[in-house]
Amino acid sequence: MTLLTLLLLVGLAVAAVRVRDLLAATAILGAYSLMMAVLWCQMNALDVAFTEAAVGAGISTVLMLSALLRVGAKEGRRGSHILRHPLMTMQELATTMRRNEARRSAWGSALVCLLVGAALLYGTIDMPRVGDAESPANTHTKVAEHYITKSHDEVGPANIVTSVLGDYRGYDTMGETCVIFTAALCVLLLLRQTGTARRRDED
Amino acid sequence: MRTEKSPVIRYVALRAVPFIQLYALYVLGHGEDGPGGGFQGGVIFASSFVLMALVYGYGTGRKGAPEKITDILAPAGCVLYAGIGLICLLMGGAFLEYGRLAGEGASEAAKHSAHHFGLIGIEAGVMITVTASMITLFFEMARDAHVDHGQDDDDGEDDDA
Amino acid sequence: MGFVVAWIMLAVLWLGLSGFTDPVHLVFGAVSVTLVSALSHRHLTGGGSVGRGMARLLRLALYMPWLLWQIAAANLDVMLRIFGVREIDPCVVRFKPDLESDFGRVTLANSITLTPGTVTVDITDDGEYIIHALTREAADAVLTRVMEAKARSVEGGSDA
Amino acid sequence: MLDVLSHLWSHYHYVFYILLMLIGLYAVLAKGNLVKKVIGLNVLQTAVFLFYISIGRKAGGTAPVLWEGKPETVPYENPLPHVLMLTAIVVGVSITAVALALIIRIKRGYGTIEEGEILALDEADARGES
Amino acid sequence: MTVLEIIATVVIALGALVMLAGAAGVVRFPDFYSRLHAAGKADTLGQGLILLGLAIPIGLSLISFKIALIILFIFIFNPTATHALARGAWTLGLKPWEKHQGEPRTDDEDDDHGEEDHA
Amino acid sequence: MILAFDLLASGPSVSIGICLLGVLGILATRRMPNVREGVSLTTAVVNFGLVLWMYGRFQAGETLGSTLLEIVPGLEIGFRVDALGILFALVASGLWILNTLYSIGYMRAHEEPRQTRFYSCFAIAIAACMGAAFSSNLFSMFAFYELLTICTYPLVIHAQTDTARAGAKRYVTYLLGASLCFLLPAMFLIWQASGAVPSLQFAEGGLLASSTASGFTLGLAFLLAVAGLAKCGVMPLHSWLPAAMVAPTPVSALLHAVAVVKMGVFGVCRIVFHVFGVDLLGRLGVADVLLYAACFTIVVGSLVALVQDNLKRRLAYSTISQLSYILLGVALLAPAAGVGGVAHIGFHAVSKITLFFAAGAIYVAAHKTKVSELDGIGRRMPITMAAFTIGALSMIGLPPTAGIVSKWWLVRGAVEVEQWPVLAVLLISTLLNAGYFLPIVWRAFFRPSPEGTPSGLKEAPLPCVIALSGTALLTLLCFFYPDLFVDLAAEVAGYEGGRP
Amino acid sequence: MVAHLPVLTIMIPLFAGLFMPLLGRLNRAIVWPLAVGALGFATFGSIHMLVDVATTGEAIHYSFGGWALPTGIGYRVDLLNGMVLAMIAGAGLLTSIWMLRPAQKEIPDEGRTSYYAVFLLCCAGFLGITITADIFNLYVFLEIASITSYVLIAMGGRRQALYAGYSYLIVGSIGATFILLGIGHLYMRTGSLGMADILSQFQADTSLYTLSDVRTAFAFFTVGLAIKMALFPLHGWQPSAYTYAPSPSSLFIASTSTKVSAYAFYRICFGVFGLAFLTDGLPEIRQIVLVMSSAAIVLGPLIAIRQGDLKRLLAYSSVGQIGYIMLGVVLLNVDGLTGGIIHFWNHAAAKGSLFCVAGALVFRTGSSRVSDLAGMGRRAPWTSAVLTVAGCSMVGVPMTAGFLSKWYLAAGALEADYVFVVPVLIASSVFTAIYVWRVLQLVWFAPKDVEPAVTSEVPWSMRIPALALGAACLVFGLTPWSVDLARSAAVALGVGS
Amino acid sequence: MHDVHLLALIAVLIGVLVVLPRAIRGPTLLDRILAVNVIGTKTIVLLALIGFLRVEHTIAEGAAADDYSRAGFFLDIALAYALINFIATIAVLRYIEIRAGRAKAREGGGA
Repeated sequence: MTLLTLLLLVGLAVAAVRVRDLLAATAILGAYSLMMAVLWCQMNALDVAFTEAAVGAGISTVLMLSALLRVGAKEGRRGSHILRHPLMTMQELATTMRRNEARRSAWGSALVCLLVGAALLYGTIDMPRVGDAESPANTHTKVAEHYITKSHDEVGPANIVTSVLGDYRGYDTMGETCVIFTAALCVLLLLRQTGTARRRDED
Repeated sequence: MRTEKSPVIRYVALRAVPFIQLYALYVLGHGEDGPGGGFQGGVIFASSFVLMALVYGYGTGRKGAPEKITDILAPAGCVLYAGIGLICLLMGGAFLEYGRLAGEGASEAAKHSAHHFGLIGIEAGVMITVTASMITLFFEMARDAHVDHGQDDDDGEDDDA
Repeated sequence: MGFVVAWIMLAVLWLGLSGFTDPVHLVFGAVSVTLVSALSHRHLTGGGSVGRGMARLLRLALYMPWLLWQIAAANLDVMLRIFGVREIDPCVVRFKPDLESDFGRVTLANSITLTPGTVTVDITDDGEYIIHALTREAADAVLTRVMEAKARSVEGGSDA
Repeated sequence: MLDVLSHLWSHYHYVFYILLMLIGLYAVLAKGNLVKKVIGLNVLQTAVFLFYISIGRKAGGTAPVLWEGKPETVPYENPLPHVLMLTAIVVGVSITAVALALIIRIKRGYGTIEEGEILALDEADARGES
Repeated sequence: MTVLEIIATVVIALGALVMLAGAAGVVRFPDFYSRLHAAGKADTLGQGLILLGLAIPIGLSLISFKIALIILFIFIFNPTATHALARGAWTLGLKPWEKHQGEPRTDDEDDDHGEEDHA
Repeated sequence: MILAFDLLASGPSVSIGICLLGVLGILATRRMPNVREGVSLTTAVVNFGLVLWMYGRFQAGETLGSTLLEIVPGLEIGFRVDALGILFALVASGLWILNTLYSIGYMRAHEEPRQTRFYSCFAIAIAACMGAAFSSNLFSMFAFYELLTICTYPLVIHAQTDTARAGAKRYVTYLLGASLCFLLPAMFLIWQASGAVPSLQFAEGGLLASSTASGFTLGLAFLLAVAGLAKCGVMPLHSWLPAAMVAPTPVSALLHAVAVVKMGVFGVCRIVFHVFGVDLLGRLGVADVLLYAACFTIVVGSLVALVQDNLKRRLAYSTISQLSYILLGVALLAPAAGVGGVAHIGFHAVSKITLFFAAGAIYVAAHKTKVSELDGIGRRMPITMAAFTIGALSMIGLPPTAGIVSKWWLVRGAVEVEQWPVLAVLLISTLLNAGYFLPIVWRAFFRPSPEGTPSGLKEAPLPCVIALSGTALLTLLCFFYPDLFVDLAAEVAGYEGGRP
Repeated sequence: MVAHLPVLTIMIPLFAGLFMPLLGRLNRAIVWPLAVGALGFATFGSIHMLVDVATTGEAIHYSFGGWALPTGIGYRVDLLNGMVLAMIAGAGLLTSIWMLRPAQKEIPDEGRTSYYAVFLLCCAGFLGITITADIFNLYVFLEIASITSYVLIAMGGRRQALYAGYSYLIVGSIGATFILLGIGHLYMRTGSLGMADILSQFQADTSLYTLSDVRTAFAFFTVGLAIKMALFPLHGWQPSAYTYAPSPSSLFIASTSTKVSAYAFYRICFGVFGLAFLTDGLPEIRQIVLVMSSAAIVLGPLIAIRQGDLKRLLAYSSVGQIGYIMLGVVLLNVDGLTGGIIHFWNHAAAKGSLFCVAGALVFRTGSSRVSDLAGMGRRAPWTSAVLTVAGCSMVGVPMTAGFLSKWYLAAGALEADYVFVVPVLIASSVFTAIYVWRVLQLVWFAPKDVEPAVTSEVPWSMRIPALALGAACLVFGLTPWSVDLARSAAVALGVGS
Repeated sequence: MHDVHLLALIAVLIGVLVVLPRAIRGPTLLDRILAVNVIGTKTIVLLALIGFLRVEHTIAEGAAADDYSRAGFFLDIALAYALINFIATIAVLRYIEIRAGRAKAREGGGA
């Protein structure tokens, strides 16, 4: 069951990445988020599912759509240039590499991805199985165990996630709130402008 | 953005808005008993305004959540959160030590309810910030997108065909 | 008045959702319901008279079983077509129902959409319905205006 | 070989998170469209969420909401990864929002959101200045 | 199994069947509008049935109230969404396929031009 | 930060302080040229007086010096007065007076721009010299050595023409590059090799005398250090010197006679005597490399000088070759040769400054820069050319001038250690020196002036003349009373034998 | 209240950042004093804590909500991060003073309040990264700092700034995701997020070091942080970001941001994985970082030589400078670490002053072309003097701060038998000397006929911070206390001498 | 009931799987959005089913057989999905409409 969901997720992820119409890609990304949330539910991570649904499928999609309206929704066929950066010092190289850039960036990225994937796969060798209740993460007496056994007496709420979120790790949550406020502030700074700033942009 | 023409969508969306808002508050209020909390509630609450803007146009949507108010509320939520932390600190405890809200040397039960109120307070803070921020994010993103059909503005989709 | 009605409706909804009856939750619920009612009771009642709204809901409840039956029956038809037992022959028809309120229009449009075989594609500014039907029969069924009549009865008069 | 396969099978959550992560990473690195990169970034981040949630799994567990009358054999899931991922999701949406705002400005400034074209314009600028 | 559970089983099975049929329709039908038929309502009905099937054995409780609420929402939102989709297609100028017009549009891979054709 | 205010202990710091005060004074009075130059001159005189006073105390056997500030343990700015230091300080501060005097005349005559910058950099340069001279450890010396490079750069680039910029570029590239690439790592190696508690303190008999580091490391350190001291102009790191000839003549004098190149050879002496120690170098055998380089430089430098037509360039190559006498003396590792080498610091300074003053005076008065244009000039500028002749004789090593004294000590040293090839080199170079100096004198005095020489041509401005006669006089005096330098040099080189 | 200094030091700038949009709405004039005041307090707080730690010799601990550490989140101030805190807060304070005028010029009016707020949040983020004792909290503050940095950079007037900010965002997010992965792997293995707790688990059982997930965790931390700190092959985002950012942003970000990430790497190495991981657990990682940092040290300044834009030149030089800091970790002995640690301060002071000068150039001419520096010495002697001192410090001229770091690094390198590092350091000094000299020559010895583009000295509000930073270059180079602090910090990290 | 719910869940998942190619291949934008919408609505049911399955699992482990309250958590989420999915669909379509309107306007202006 979980496996089926995971397969679906991979399918949707591929779709979101491959589809050239960005509007559709965004919509698919929304579906991907929903499916992800289903997976969270399967894994009993209710709060995460809730958030993922509200954010991934809701706000994130709407924001992306709004942005798409302003930037156009077609993806070009040219490649990326992120991987060019180590050589960016040599302008000449850059110009020669302009040819076949899509294919080159595809191969380069694939290589990087393979490297990262290999590293991560290597990392799984000694990992505890998924669902192992005896894994270190699940048995740490001062962390996971503490939250489960003591949160009711120490904090109160039935939802342990809320206790941890709001109290044990309340400071993280404050940081998180600041992050979202920061994002709003940053977007304000970037987008709420009068004519002068806009004209400067268009020069 | 001009108003949606189809009465079906208009009608349904309009009736849905209060339900969404109430649901958001429900999510906030029951974050302690089940999934949910300030963040989820905030996002859902904000999405009701998004829906309004989508269906009734940018201006109408913004009227429901005016710039002035969201601009103030967004930091206010954070300030509420951090303020609770500071109050704990001023009461002699550590930052965010809700138990101290009951005062020094309070009984266990009092501390317990202090924790409870602390949690509600910060969840409310989170919700306020998230709602206001999400509304801000959406309306700022959508600002120029919502011009009338007829107008061919420069921000639009370029000749990418 | 609208505020009170909205408040009551939302309060019922809240109690149904929440299920907690301890003071903290109730107080929070009251606050929430009040807040939402204050913010958007107009959305809920649409500015119309409260009494008619109630009546409409009641009539809608009566209308539902019929609609459900329609849906079930027509679904079978579409399923058969999906699996290729029967042919499909899509077409577009237009008609202009004689409805006075948005409520009625919405009821009709959604009913049409829910009934398999037909989808309300558009409602033009002057109230003309454009309907896409999967089969000629379905289109004809819409054009017989049985549903329109039902919708009108649910509507029970204009908004104004 | 069999070892490897059985290992992969027993850790298939992890295999899938790696797969998703690579899809996202590939999109970020290889796609020239700025919005597509953001989409890739989202996929990348959710893949990491999957990893975290998998860490906290307990076979046959139940959601970490306290439950009176819970049978002894049903453990609560580890709540900590959930908490962490809530934070990470928020961070993710914030980054998405800022990225989109930047893209909107870039489009306004350059008239395009394709990386190749932007760089070409930059280079033209640089030539014009020198 | 109690009687209620048997009824529930039947209802859920029906719902699942309807949903599967709807999914098949989305794949099999030749054009957007007809797919909309399959998706829009087979799904609505199927979902309604499955949810109903879930609620039946429980009887009246908060859970079934929530299920009812969800069903209600589905029955309001789904047709509206379907209508919105249809309307979107109509506004874009997507022409419905008609039986006598000839072959349905082929699923051409090159979707870059897909949309301009309708615009 | 430890600041010692005991005047006795902090004599060297005060000396530097005076120079820096002078800089401030010069900057403050930049709108009043006369006052500014007065300040400049006063500073020079006061500073020289202080150095003399310190010399007196030193001779009386007192130890002067202090640690000015300790950056980290082992790296400190500290001073101490010793024989080598006081010798260099005497040369530098003494000649600075004359050089300042000369500059006043020269700069005024030329109506040069940016004179304030000129004088302040001049003063900083001398402060750097003082600092380096009295440094009690390698780090301080290095610091002041760098400071000197940096503050003379504005002097070299003074004209800010393209040639000046190119010359200055070469100047700074060579000096800064060499010290960064070689001296700094050398210093670092020395620090590491100096023992369990790393130190850079100079010591009689050598800081590294008891080092346990490997021979390779020490040898490498020595070679790097010598290469790093590119100011000493040994080939192949010499080409900055002719390039820096674009500077105004007082600067050239400063570079060649007083400060810069002397700082280089002074550094080599420090390295040889007080860092490595003669014994250790003898064991290592790396000094031979320096010896050969010096021999090579002496001969080749002279040969190149022979074909130069530009007077200042000819003098520059002469400097290159003459400096190598000093290195030669040091590298022979024989006490007597060491005396010759170290004493030559002083003797060469007075002689070479005379020559430069003369060249500058000719330029000021006659606007002539080429050797071939000097026909008959001796008759018009007799004092200048007389001084020039004295300087030239000293360079060649003929009595009654200073040059012969040091050369004599060198020869003695070479004989002592039986380095016959060195003797040959000395002989050849003497001949070559004669070959490129005497024709100038001959031209000046015994060839008729070319047609069309302006009849008004006479001596340079008075300050110039005073300065150059002063230095010429000093050159002569040093022949008759060489003890001042020779005694100090003997103390440095550890020479205990009798006098010639 | 002193007991609460750790949290107040972070919270006051954060609070100021939160309040600023509210107060700025009432009165725009209050914005600047508020920023200066908040950062002044942070500076005071961090220095107070540093002095405290240095005199008592014990780290300050603070736990939030009164929860013991692995259960809750905590702060920890020791010598090393006390130094970094003081550096960030000090740089923030000076930047906030400095930016009064440039912000008026470069940031559009209606966005300025928000700009200040974002700036303060960025400071708070950096401070939070540095002080925290919880790895996930580190991530959260890293993101606050990153998001704000992206925008601070993108606020540059030219469109290139937007793209630079965007590239940084993408690359930085990948880096942050990698860090998150690293945290996840660690959490999986140890079940804890408290740094001290994880460290004690590793110390209790060093066989953990051989596990593949622990190694992967370290690898991802390394790559993620290397991206954030722009270590050599991963520095691609940096030059454009520094070049096109508005001057106040580039001043602050250049003097702190990469170093905060470098500090995070120190903390991960010594405070989370433990020293033994580097010496015994996975010694190969040292080789890799050694190669990366050596390459950075040589290539950064080498590339900088060719740049025609002052800010870009400085950016490439930063690439090299971060290599010095990372070298300290590689060498793993007291001398090397001392060199690395004092370089946090030294580089902040030198790069800060240089960016002050670049900012002054932009302030006066509107662009940052190196050629516009010609003749600045005559018209703006103070600024030029700062440039000279800071340039010398970059080169490593004795008596300036830069010299000491190099000296100790070289000593450490010899001690660790990485002899080739010494020529690497020398080569880098030479390359640095070349570009610094090129700049200085233009400033002081421009050809006569060049009319200086910088017509006059900058206002005092810009001059004082620049002079303070320039003076810091000298003070750090002349006084032993910064080295003493760094050495104590290095010893406290537990490396053998 | 557990098996019935599980089978239903698998059926719904297969339904999603069947629709997936539409999302990937289109051919038109609207087809994709349709597919996405279908997936979204199916998710609601999926969630409800998962909730019930979870509860039934704990019942099998010995929990009280009538304690379905924990399914309510899942239903809460499902309800949120219903709302969010609706908003998202409306949003997509509104934007398509705006885009089409712009394209039309441009054509009109251009011609």
